[in-house]
Amino acid sequence: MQVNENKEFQPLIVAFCCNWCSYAGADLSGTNRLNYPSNVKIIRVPCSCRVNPMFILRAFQRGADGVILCGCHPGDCHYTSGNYFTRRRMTLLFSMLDFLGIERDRTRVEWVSAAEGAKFAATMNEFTEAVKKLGPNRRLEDLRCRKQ
Amino acid sequence: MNNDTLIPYIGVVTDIRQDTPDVKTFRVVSPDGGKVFEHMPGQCAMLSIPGVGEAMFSITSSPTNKEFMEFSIKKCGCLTTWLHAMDVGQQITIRGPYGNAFPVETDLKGKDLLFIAGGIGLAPLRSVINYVRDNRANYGDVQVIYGSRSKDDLVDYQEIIDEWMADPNIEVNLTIDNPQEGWDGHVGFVPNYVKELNPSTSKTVLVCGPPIMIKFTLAGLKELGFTETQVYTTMELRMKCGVGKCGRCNIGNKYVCKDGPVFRFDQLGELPDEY
Amino acid sequence: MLKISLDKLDKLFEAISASQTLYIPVDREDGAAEYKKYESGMKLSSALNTLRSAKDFFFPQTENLVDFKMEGKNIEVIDVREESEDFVIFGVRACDARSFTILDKVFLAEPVDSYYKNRRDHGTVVTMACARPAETCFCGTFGIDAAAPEGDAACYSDGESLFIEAHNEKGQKFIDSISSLLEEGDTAKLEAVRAKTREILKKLPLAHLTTDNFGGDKLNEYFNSDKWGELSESCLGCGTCTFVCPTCQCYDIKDFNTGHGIKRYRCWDSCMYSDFTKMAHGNPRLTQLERFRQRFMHKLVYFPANNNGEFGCVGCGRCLSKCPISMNIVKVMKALEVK
Amino acid sequence: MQEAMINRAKQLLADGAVNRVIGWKRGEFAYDITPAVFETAEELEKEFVYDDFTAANVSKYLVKESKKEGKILAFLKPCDTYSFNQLTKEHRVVRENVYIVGIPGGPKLDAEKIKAKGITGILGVKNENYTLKIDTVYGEEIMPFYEAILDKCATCKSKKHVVYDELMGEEGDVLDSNRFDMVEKLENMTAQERFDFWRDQLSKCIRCNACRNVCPACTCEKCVFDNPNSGVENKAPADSFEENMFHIIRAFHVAGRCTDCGECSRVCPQNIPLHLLNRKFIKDINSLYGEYQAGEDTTSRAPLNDYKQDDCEASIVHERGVE
Repeated sequence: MQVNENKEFQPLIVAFCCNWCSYAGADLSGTNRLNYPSNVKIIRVPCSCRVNPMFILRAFQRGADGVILCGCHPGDCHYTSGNYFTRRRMTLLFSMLDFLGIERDRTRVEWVSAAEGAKFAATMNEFTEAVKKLGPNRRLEDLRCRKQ
Repeated sequence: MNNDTLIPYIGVVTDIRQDTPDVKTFRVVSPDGGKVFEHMPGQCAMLSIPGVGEAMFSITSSPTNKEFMEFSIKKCGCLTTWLHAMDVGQQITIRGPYGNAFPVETDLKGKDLLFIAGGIGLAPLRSVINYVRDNRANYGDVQVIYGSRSKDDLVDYQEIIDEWMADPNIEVNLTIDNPQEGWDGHVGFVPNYVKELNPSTSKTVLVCGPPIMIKFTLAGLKELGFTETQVYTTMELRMKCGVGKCGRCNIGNKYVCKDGPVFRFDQLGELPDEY
Repeated sequence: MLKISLDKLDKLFEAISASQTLYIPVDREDGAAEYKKYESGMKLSSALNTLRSAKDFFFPQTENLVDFKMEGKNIEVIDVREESEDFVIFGVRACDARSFTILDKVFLAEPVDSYYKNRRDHGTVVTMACARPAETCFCGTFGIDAAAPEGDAACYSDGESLFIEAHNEKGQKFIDSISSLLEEGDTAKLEAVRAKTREILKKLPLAHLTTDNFGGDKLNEYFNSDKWGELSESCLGCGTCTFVCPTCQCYDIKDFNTGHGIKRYRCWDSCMYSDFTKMAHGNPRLTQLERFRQRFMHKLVYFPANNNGEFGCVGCGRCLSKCPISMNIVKVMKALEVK
Repeated sequence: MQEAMINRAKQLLADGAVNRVIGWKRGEFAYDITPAVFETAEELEKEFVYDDFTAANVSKYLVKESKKEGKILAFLKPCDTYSFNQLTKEHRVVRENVYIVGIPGGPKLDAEKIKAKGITGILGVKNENYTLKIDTVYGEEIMPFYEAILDKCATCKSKKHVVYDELMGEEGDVLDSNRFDMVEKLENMTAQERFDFWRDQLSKCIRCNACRNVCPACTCEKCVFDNPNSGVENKAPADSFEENMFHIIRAFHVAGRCTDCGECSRVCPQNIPLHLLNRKFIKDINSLYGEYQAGEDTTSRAPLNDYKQDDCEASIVHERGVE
């Protein structure tokens, strides 16, 4: 995202949402007319466990300023245990990104059920605000992909 | 700065012909009309869709065709699948011409010619055959032996029927691997058909096709009394630059893109068996 | 010969870098040397050779060849080439200097590679004679005299002063640009230093390695040698030897989709990689044996066959010290020679 | 030791217990040792070597070798046995086809460390009571043995062989190592400092793939980075992102499977401390999910193939450490 002199920096957020809970949660927040920032781009995945660490990195490469991964609450996974694996995987990945000096607040995992439309909207608002404070992603950006 | 061969030209696809279930022939012209560049029969060009891939293809149209170039391309990998899916009017990038050519103006001049092709192997030879037809006075007898898996897999079948077979100055022999309804021509593999036809050993042979066909055809020709110096073929290996610099298409010290793709069999014999 | 006192080297570097970009080898924290753009205060490394070769200046690991903009069915080709700035590479060793001659034979042959030529035209190579060759050095095998390097201009040190001499017009122009710092000097001591270096070169463990048994006419002799299996057995198929080699020039062309256009890159490639010759319908070099053989046959047989007997190796010794499993051209030469 | 190993290998060859031996072969110089397979007693006599420079981990070669006909004798150092065990666990080697002789390990020497001292023209290296006497073209040089050992040996985790058919020499113990010190040091830096540190290191990468190809845990038939259709193939590293990407994914893919053999850092031509990335994962796994040593056994579940219902949440990363 570019910083425009007149406009406040608007971060681009990529949200990976699991099909069964979080995506439905996002839907619910929509039908309930709850506001969340328009710069959150949702990518629907069959299960949070589908998200390969590479997806997270690619999102940053292609211009994301923050990446959030939403899945069913632990214990509620449609495939029984997918989100447990996600949790370990993402904990390690985020820790590694932090180790490499990439701001840790650009990444997050949040459990949002199909009934938590309000939580979805609140999470997105809060996360967007947090990323906005950090400014544009510079440490894990691919300069070639920056929009001219 | 001067033009660099690695910077391609734009070509526009003006016609797409479905030749066989997996071969299409693409007609390419420059955006301003006319050919993108001149070539000699047997030379190749690098075609690319940026972001998809770039690969070497032999130019199937004859240099005597002054309006356009044609490429017969078999669906095989990533790029060719993309090319097969595109529509007329699509622009592609093109650079070349690359490689040597069949020696149509030197060694082949005045000779009796025998073309042997299998499947998509007709692509590079079609350029020579049409070149020879357009300069018919310069060559002796011309015979074409072409075979494919089935009638439907014969590339440029319509042109063969309408033009080549109608041309009294050349002899065309077609064959398919297995009997098929609606086919009353010869059935059998190309190498065997060549032996059956027993062509005169005075002819110079240009052969192209799958490696296994080339191998058996060459053996058959030797049985008939042909020598390796009489037989030409054209090769293909992975290429990136097209000008002998990127270093991958070599057989021994010869680069297929620059020193080839046309080789005479006695020249190939001196090179290591790594193709 | 013109000279400058060694303690005035920084003045010399300041003077050069005032008019054009200067690159000198400097020591890194881990003890290795690498070329860096000169900035005030940098010290010239005394290391024998830089970890990466100097070929990067003319043939960088990755370079943007051309850009494309795709719109509907249309493609726009954008030429991204820019005239290179003038630059000087200082302190190139004799082996690396010779490698440029070898790269020239590839890239300046028709059709000329304009990317390479552009940088070659604008770069001045100032070499530095070696005083302390290492055990891995075998430049002598390829007729290179480490005490008298090639290049546009050459430098020699006698321990007190740095002597500079031009080898061609470009070198002369370089010396003219710094002539105010130079003075005429007596080379008697320098000759003694050189003679000593040559003595050491003769004593190096690889001094007796010769190319007598190699060359363009040896194709059939070596191609089917039964040694290749044994030699390539431990090869990891990585590209370390290729990438530290000053003469390896194979490249790949890769497209990158930026989301708003396509950038086409040229990047170093290695014949040791499994996908080097892979095509949609097969691969002529299926196992590591063939890939390994290709690299060494190219340097010892194919290259001389195409270039009047010049070998594709300069004996810099980088592959000897960098190969993860210590398999290298010297071992290959020695193994093949044994009849 | 070398003599005893050659004799034992000859014996096993003669008995027909094995038909090949994998070990190390003498080089041109004191230090350039190549892993090699020997088939006859004569070859062993002539070229087999085991000394201070035989650091290469030969276990990865066994992926291929163990699938060939007959049994192969492998001399494995303690760290190599962990790699071998991990490969067995992942069904990458045929255990029955390998006869393992456990041999004492390092510390092994790093020729680069000797050269970094400015010592050049090395003709021979002798270890006399932990002082290296280095014979060079320029005369004899001396340096302490421990200043020239490989980084991976300086932080050795274990002298114990976790798998073997027979053992030569004494069995060692798992060590109380200081291997996480550097990781901890980095963790205690600020994010900016860490970023600068890694940018400095990773920007040296020349994408030679040596770290990947030498790694005993990297045994995929086709690597995602070699697959042009994967969308992440980055042979032309034109942007710093691609360096980060390659190294994060490389380390992540071996997370929970990396035995910390240290080969990646040993072979890196640019001396990038790649093992620190692997160790960061190991350290995190140990502290978050309980102590785990990959390769210690062949039955336990790998941490990333396992979970507990009460595992910590990913937010733990945000709650701890230095910003």
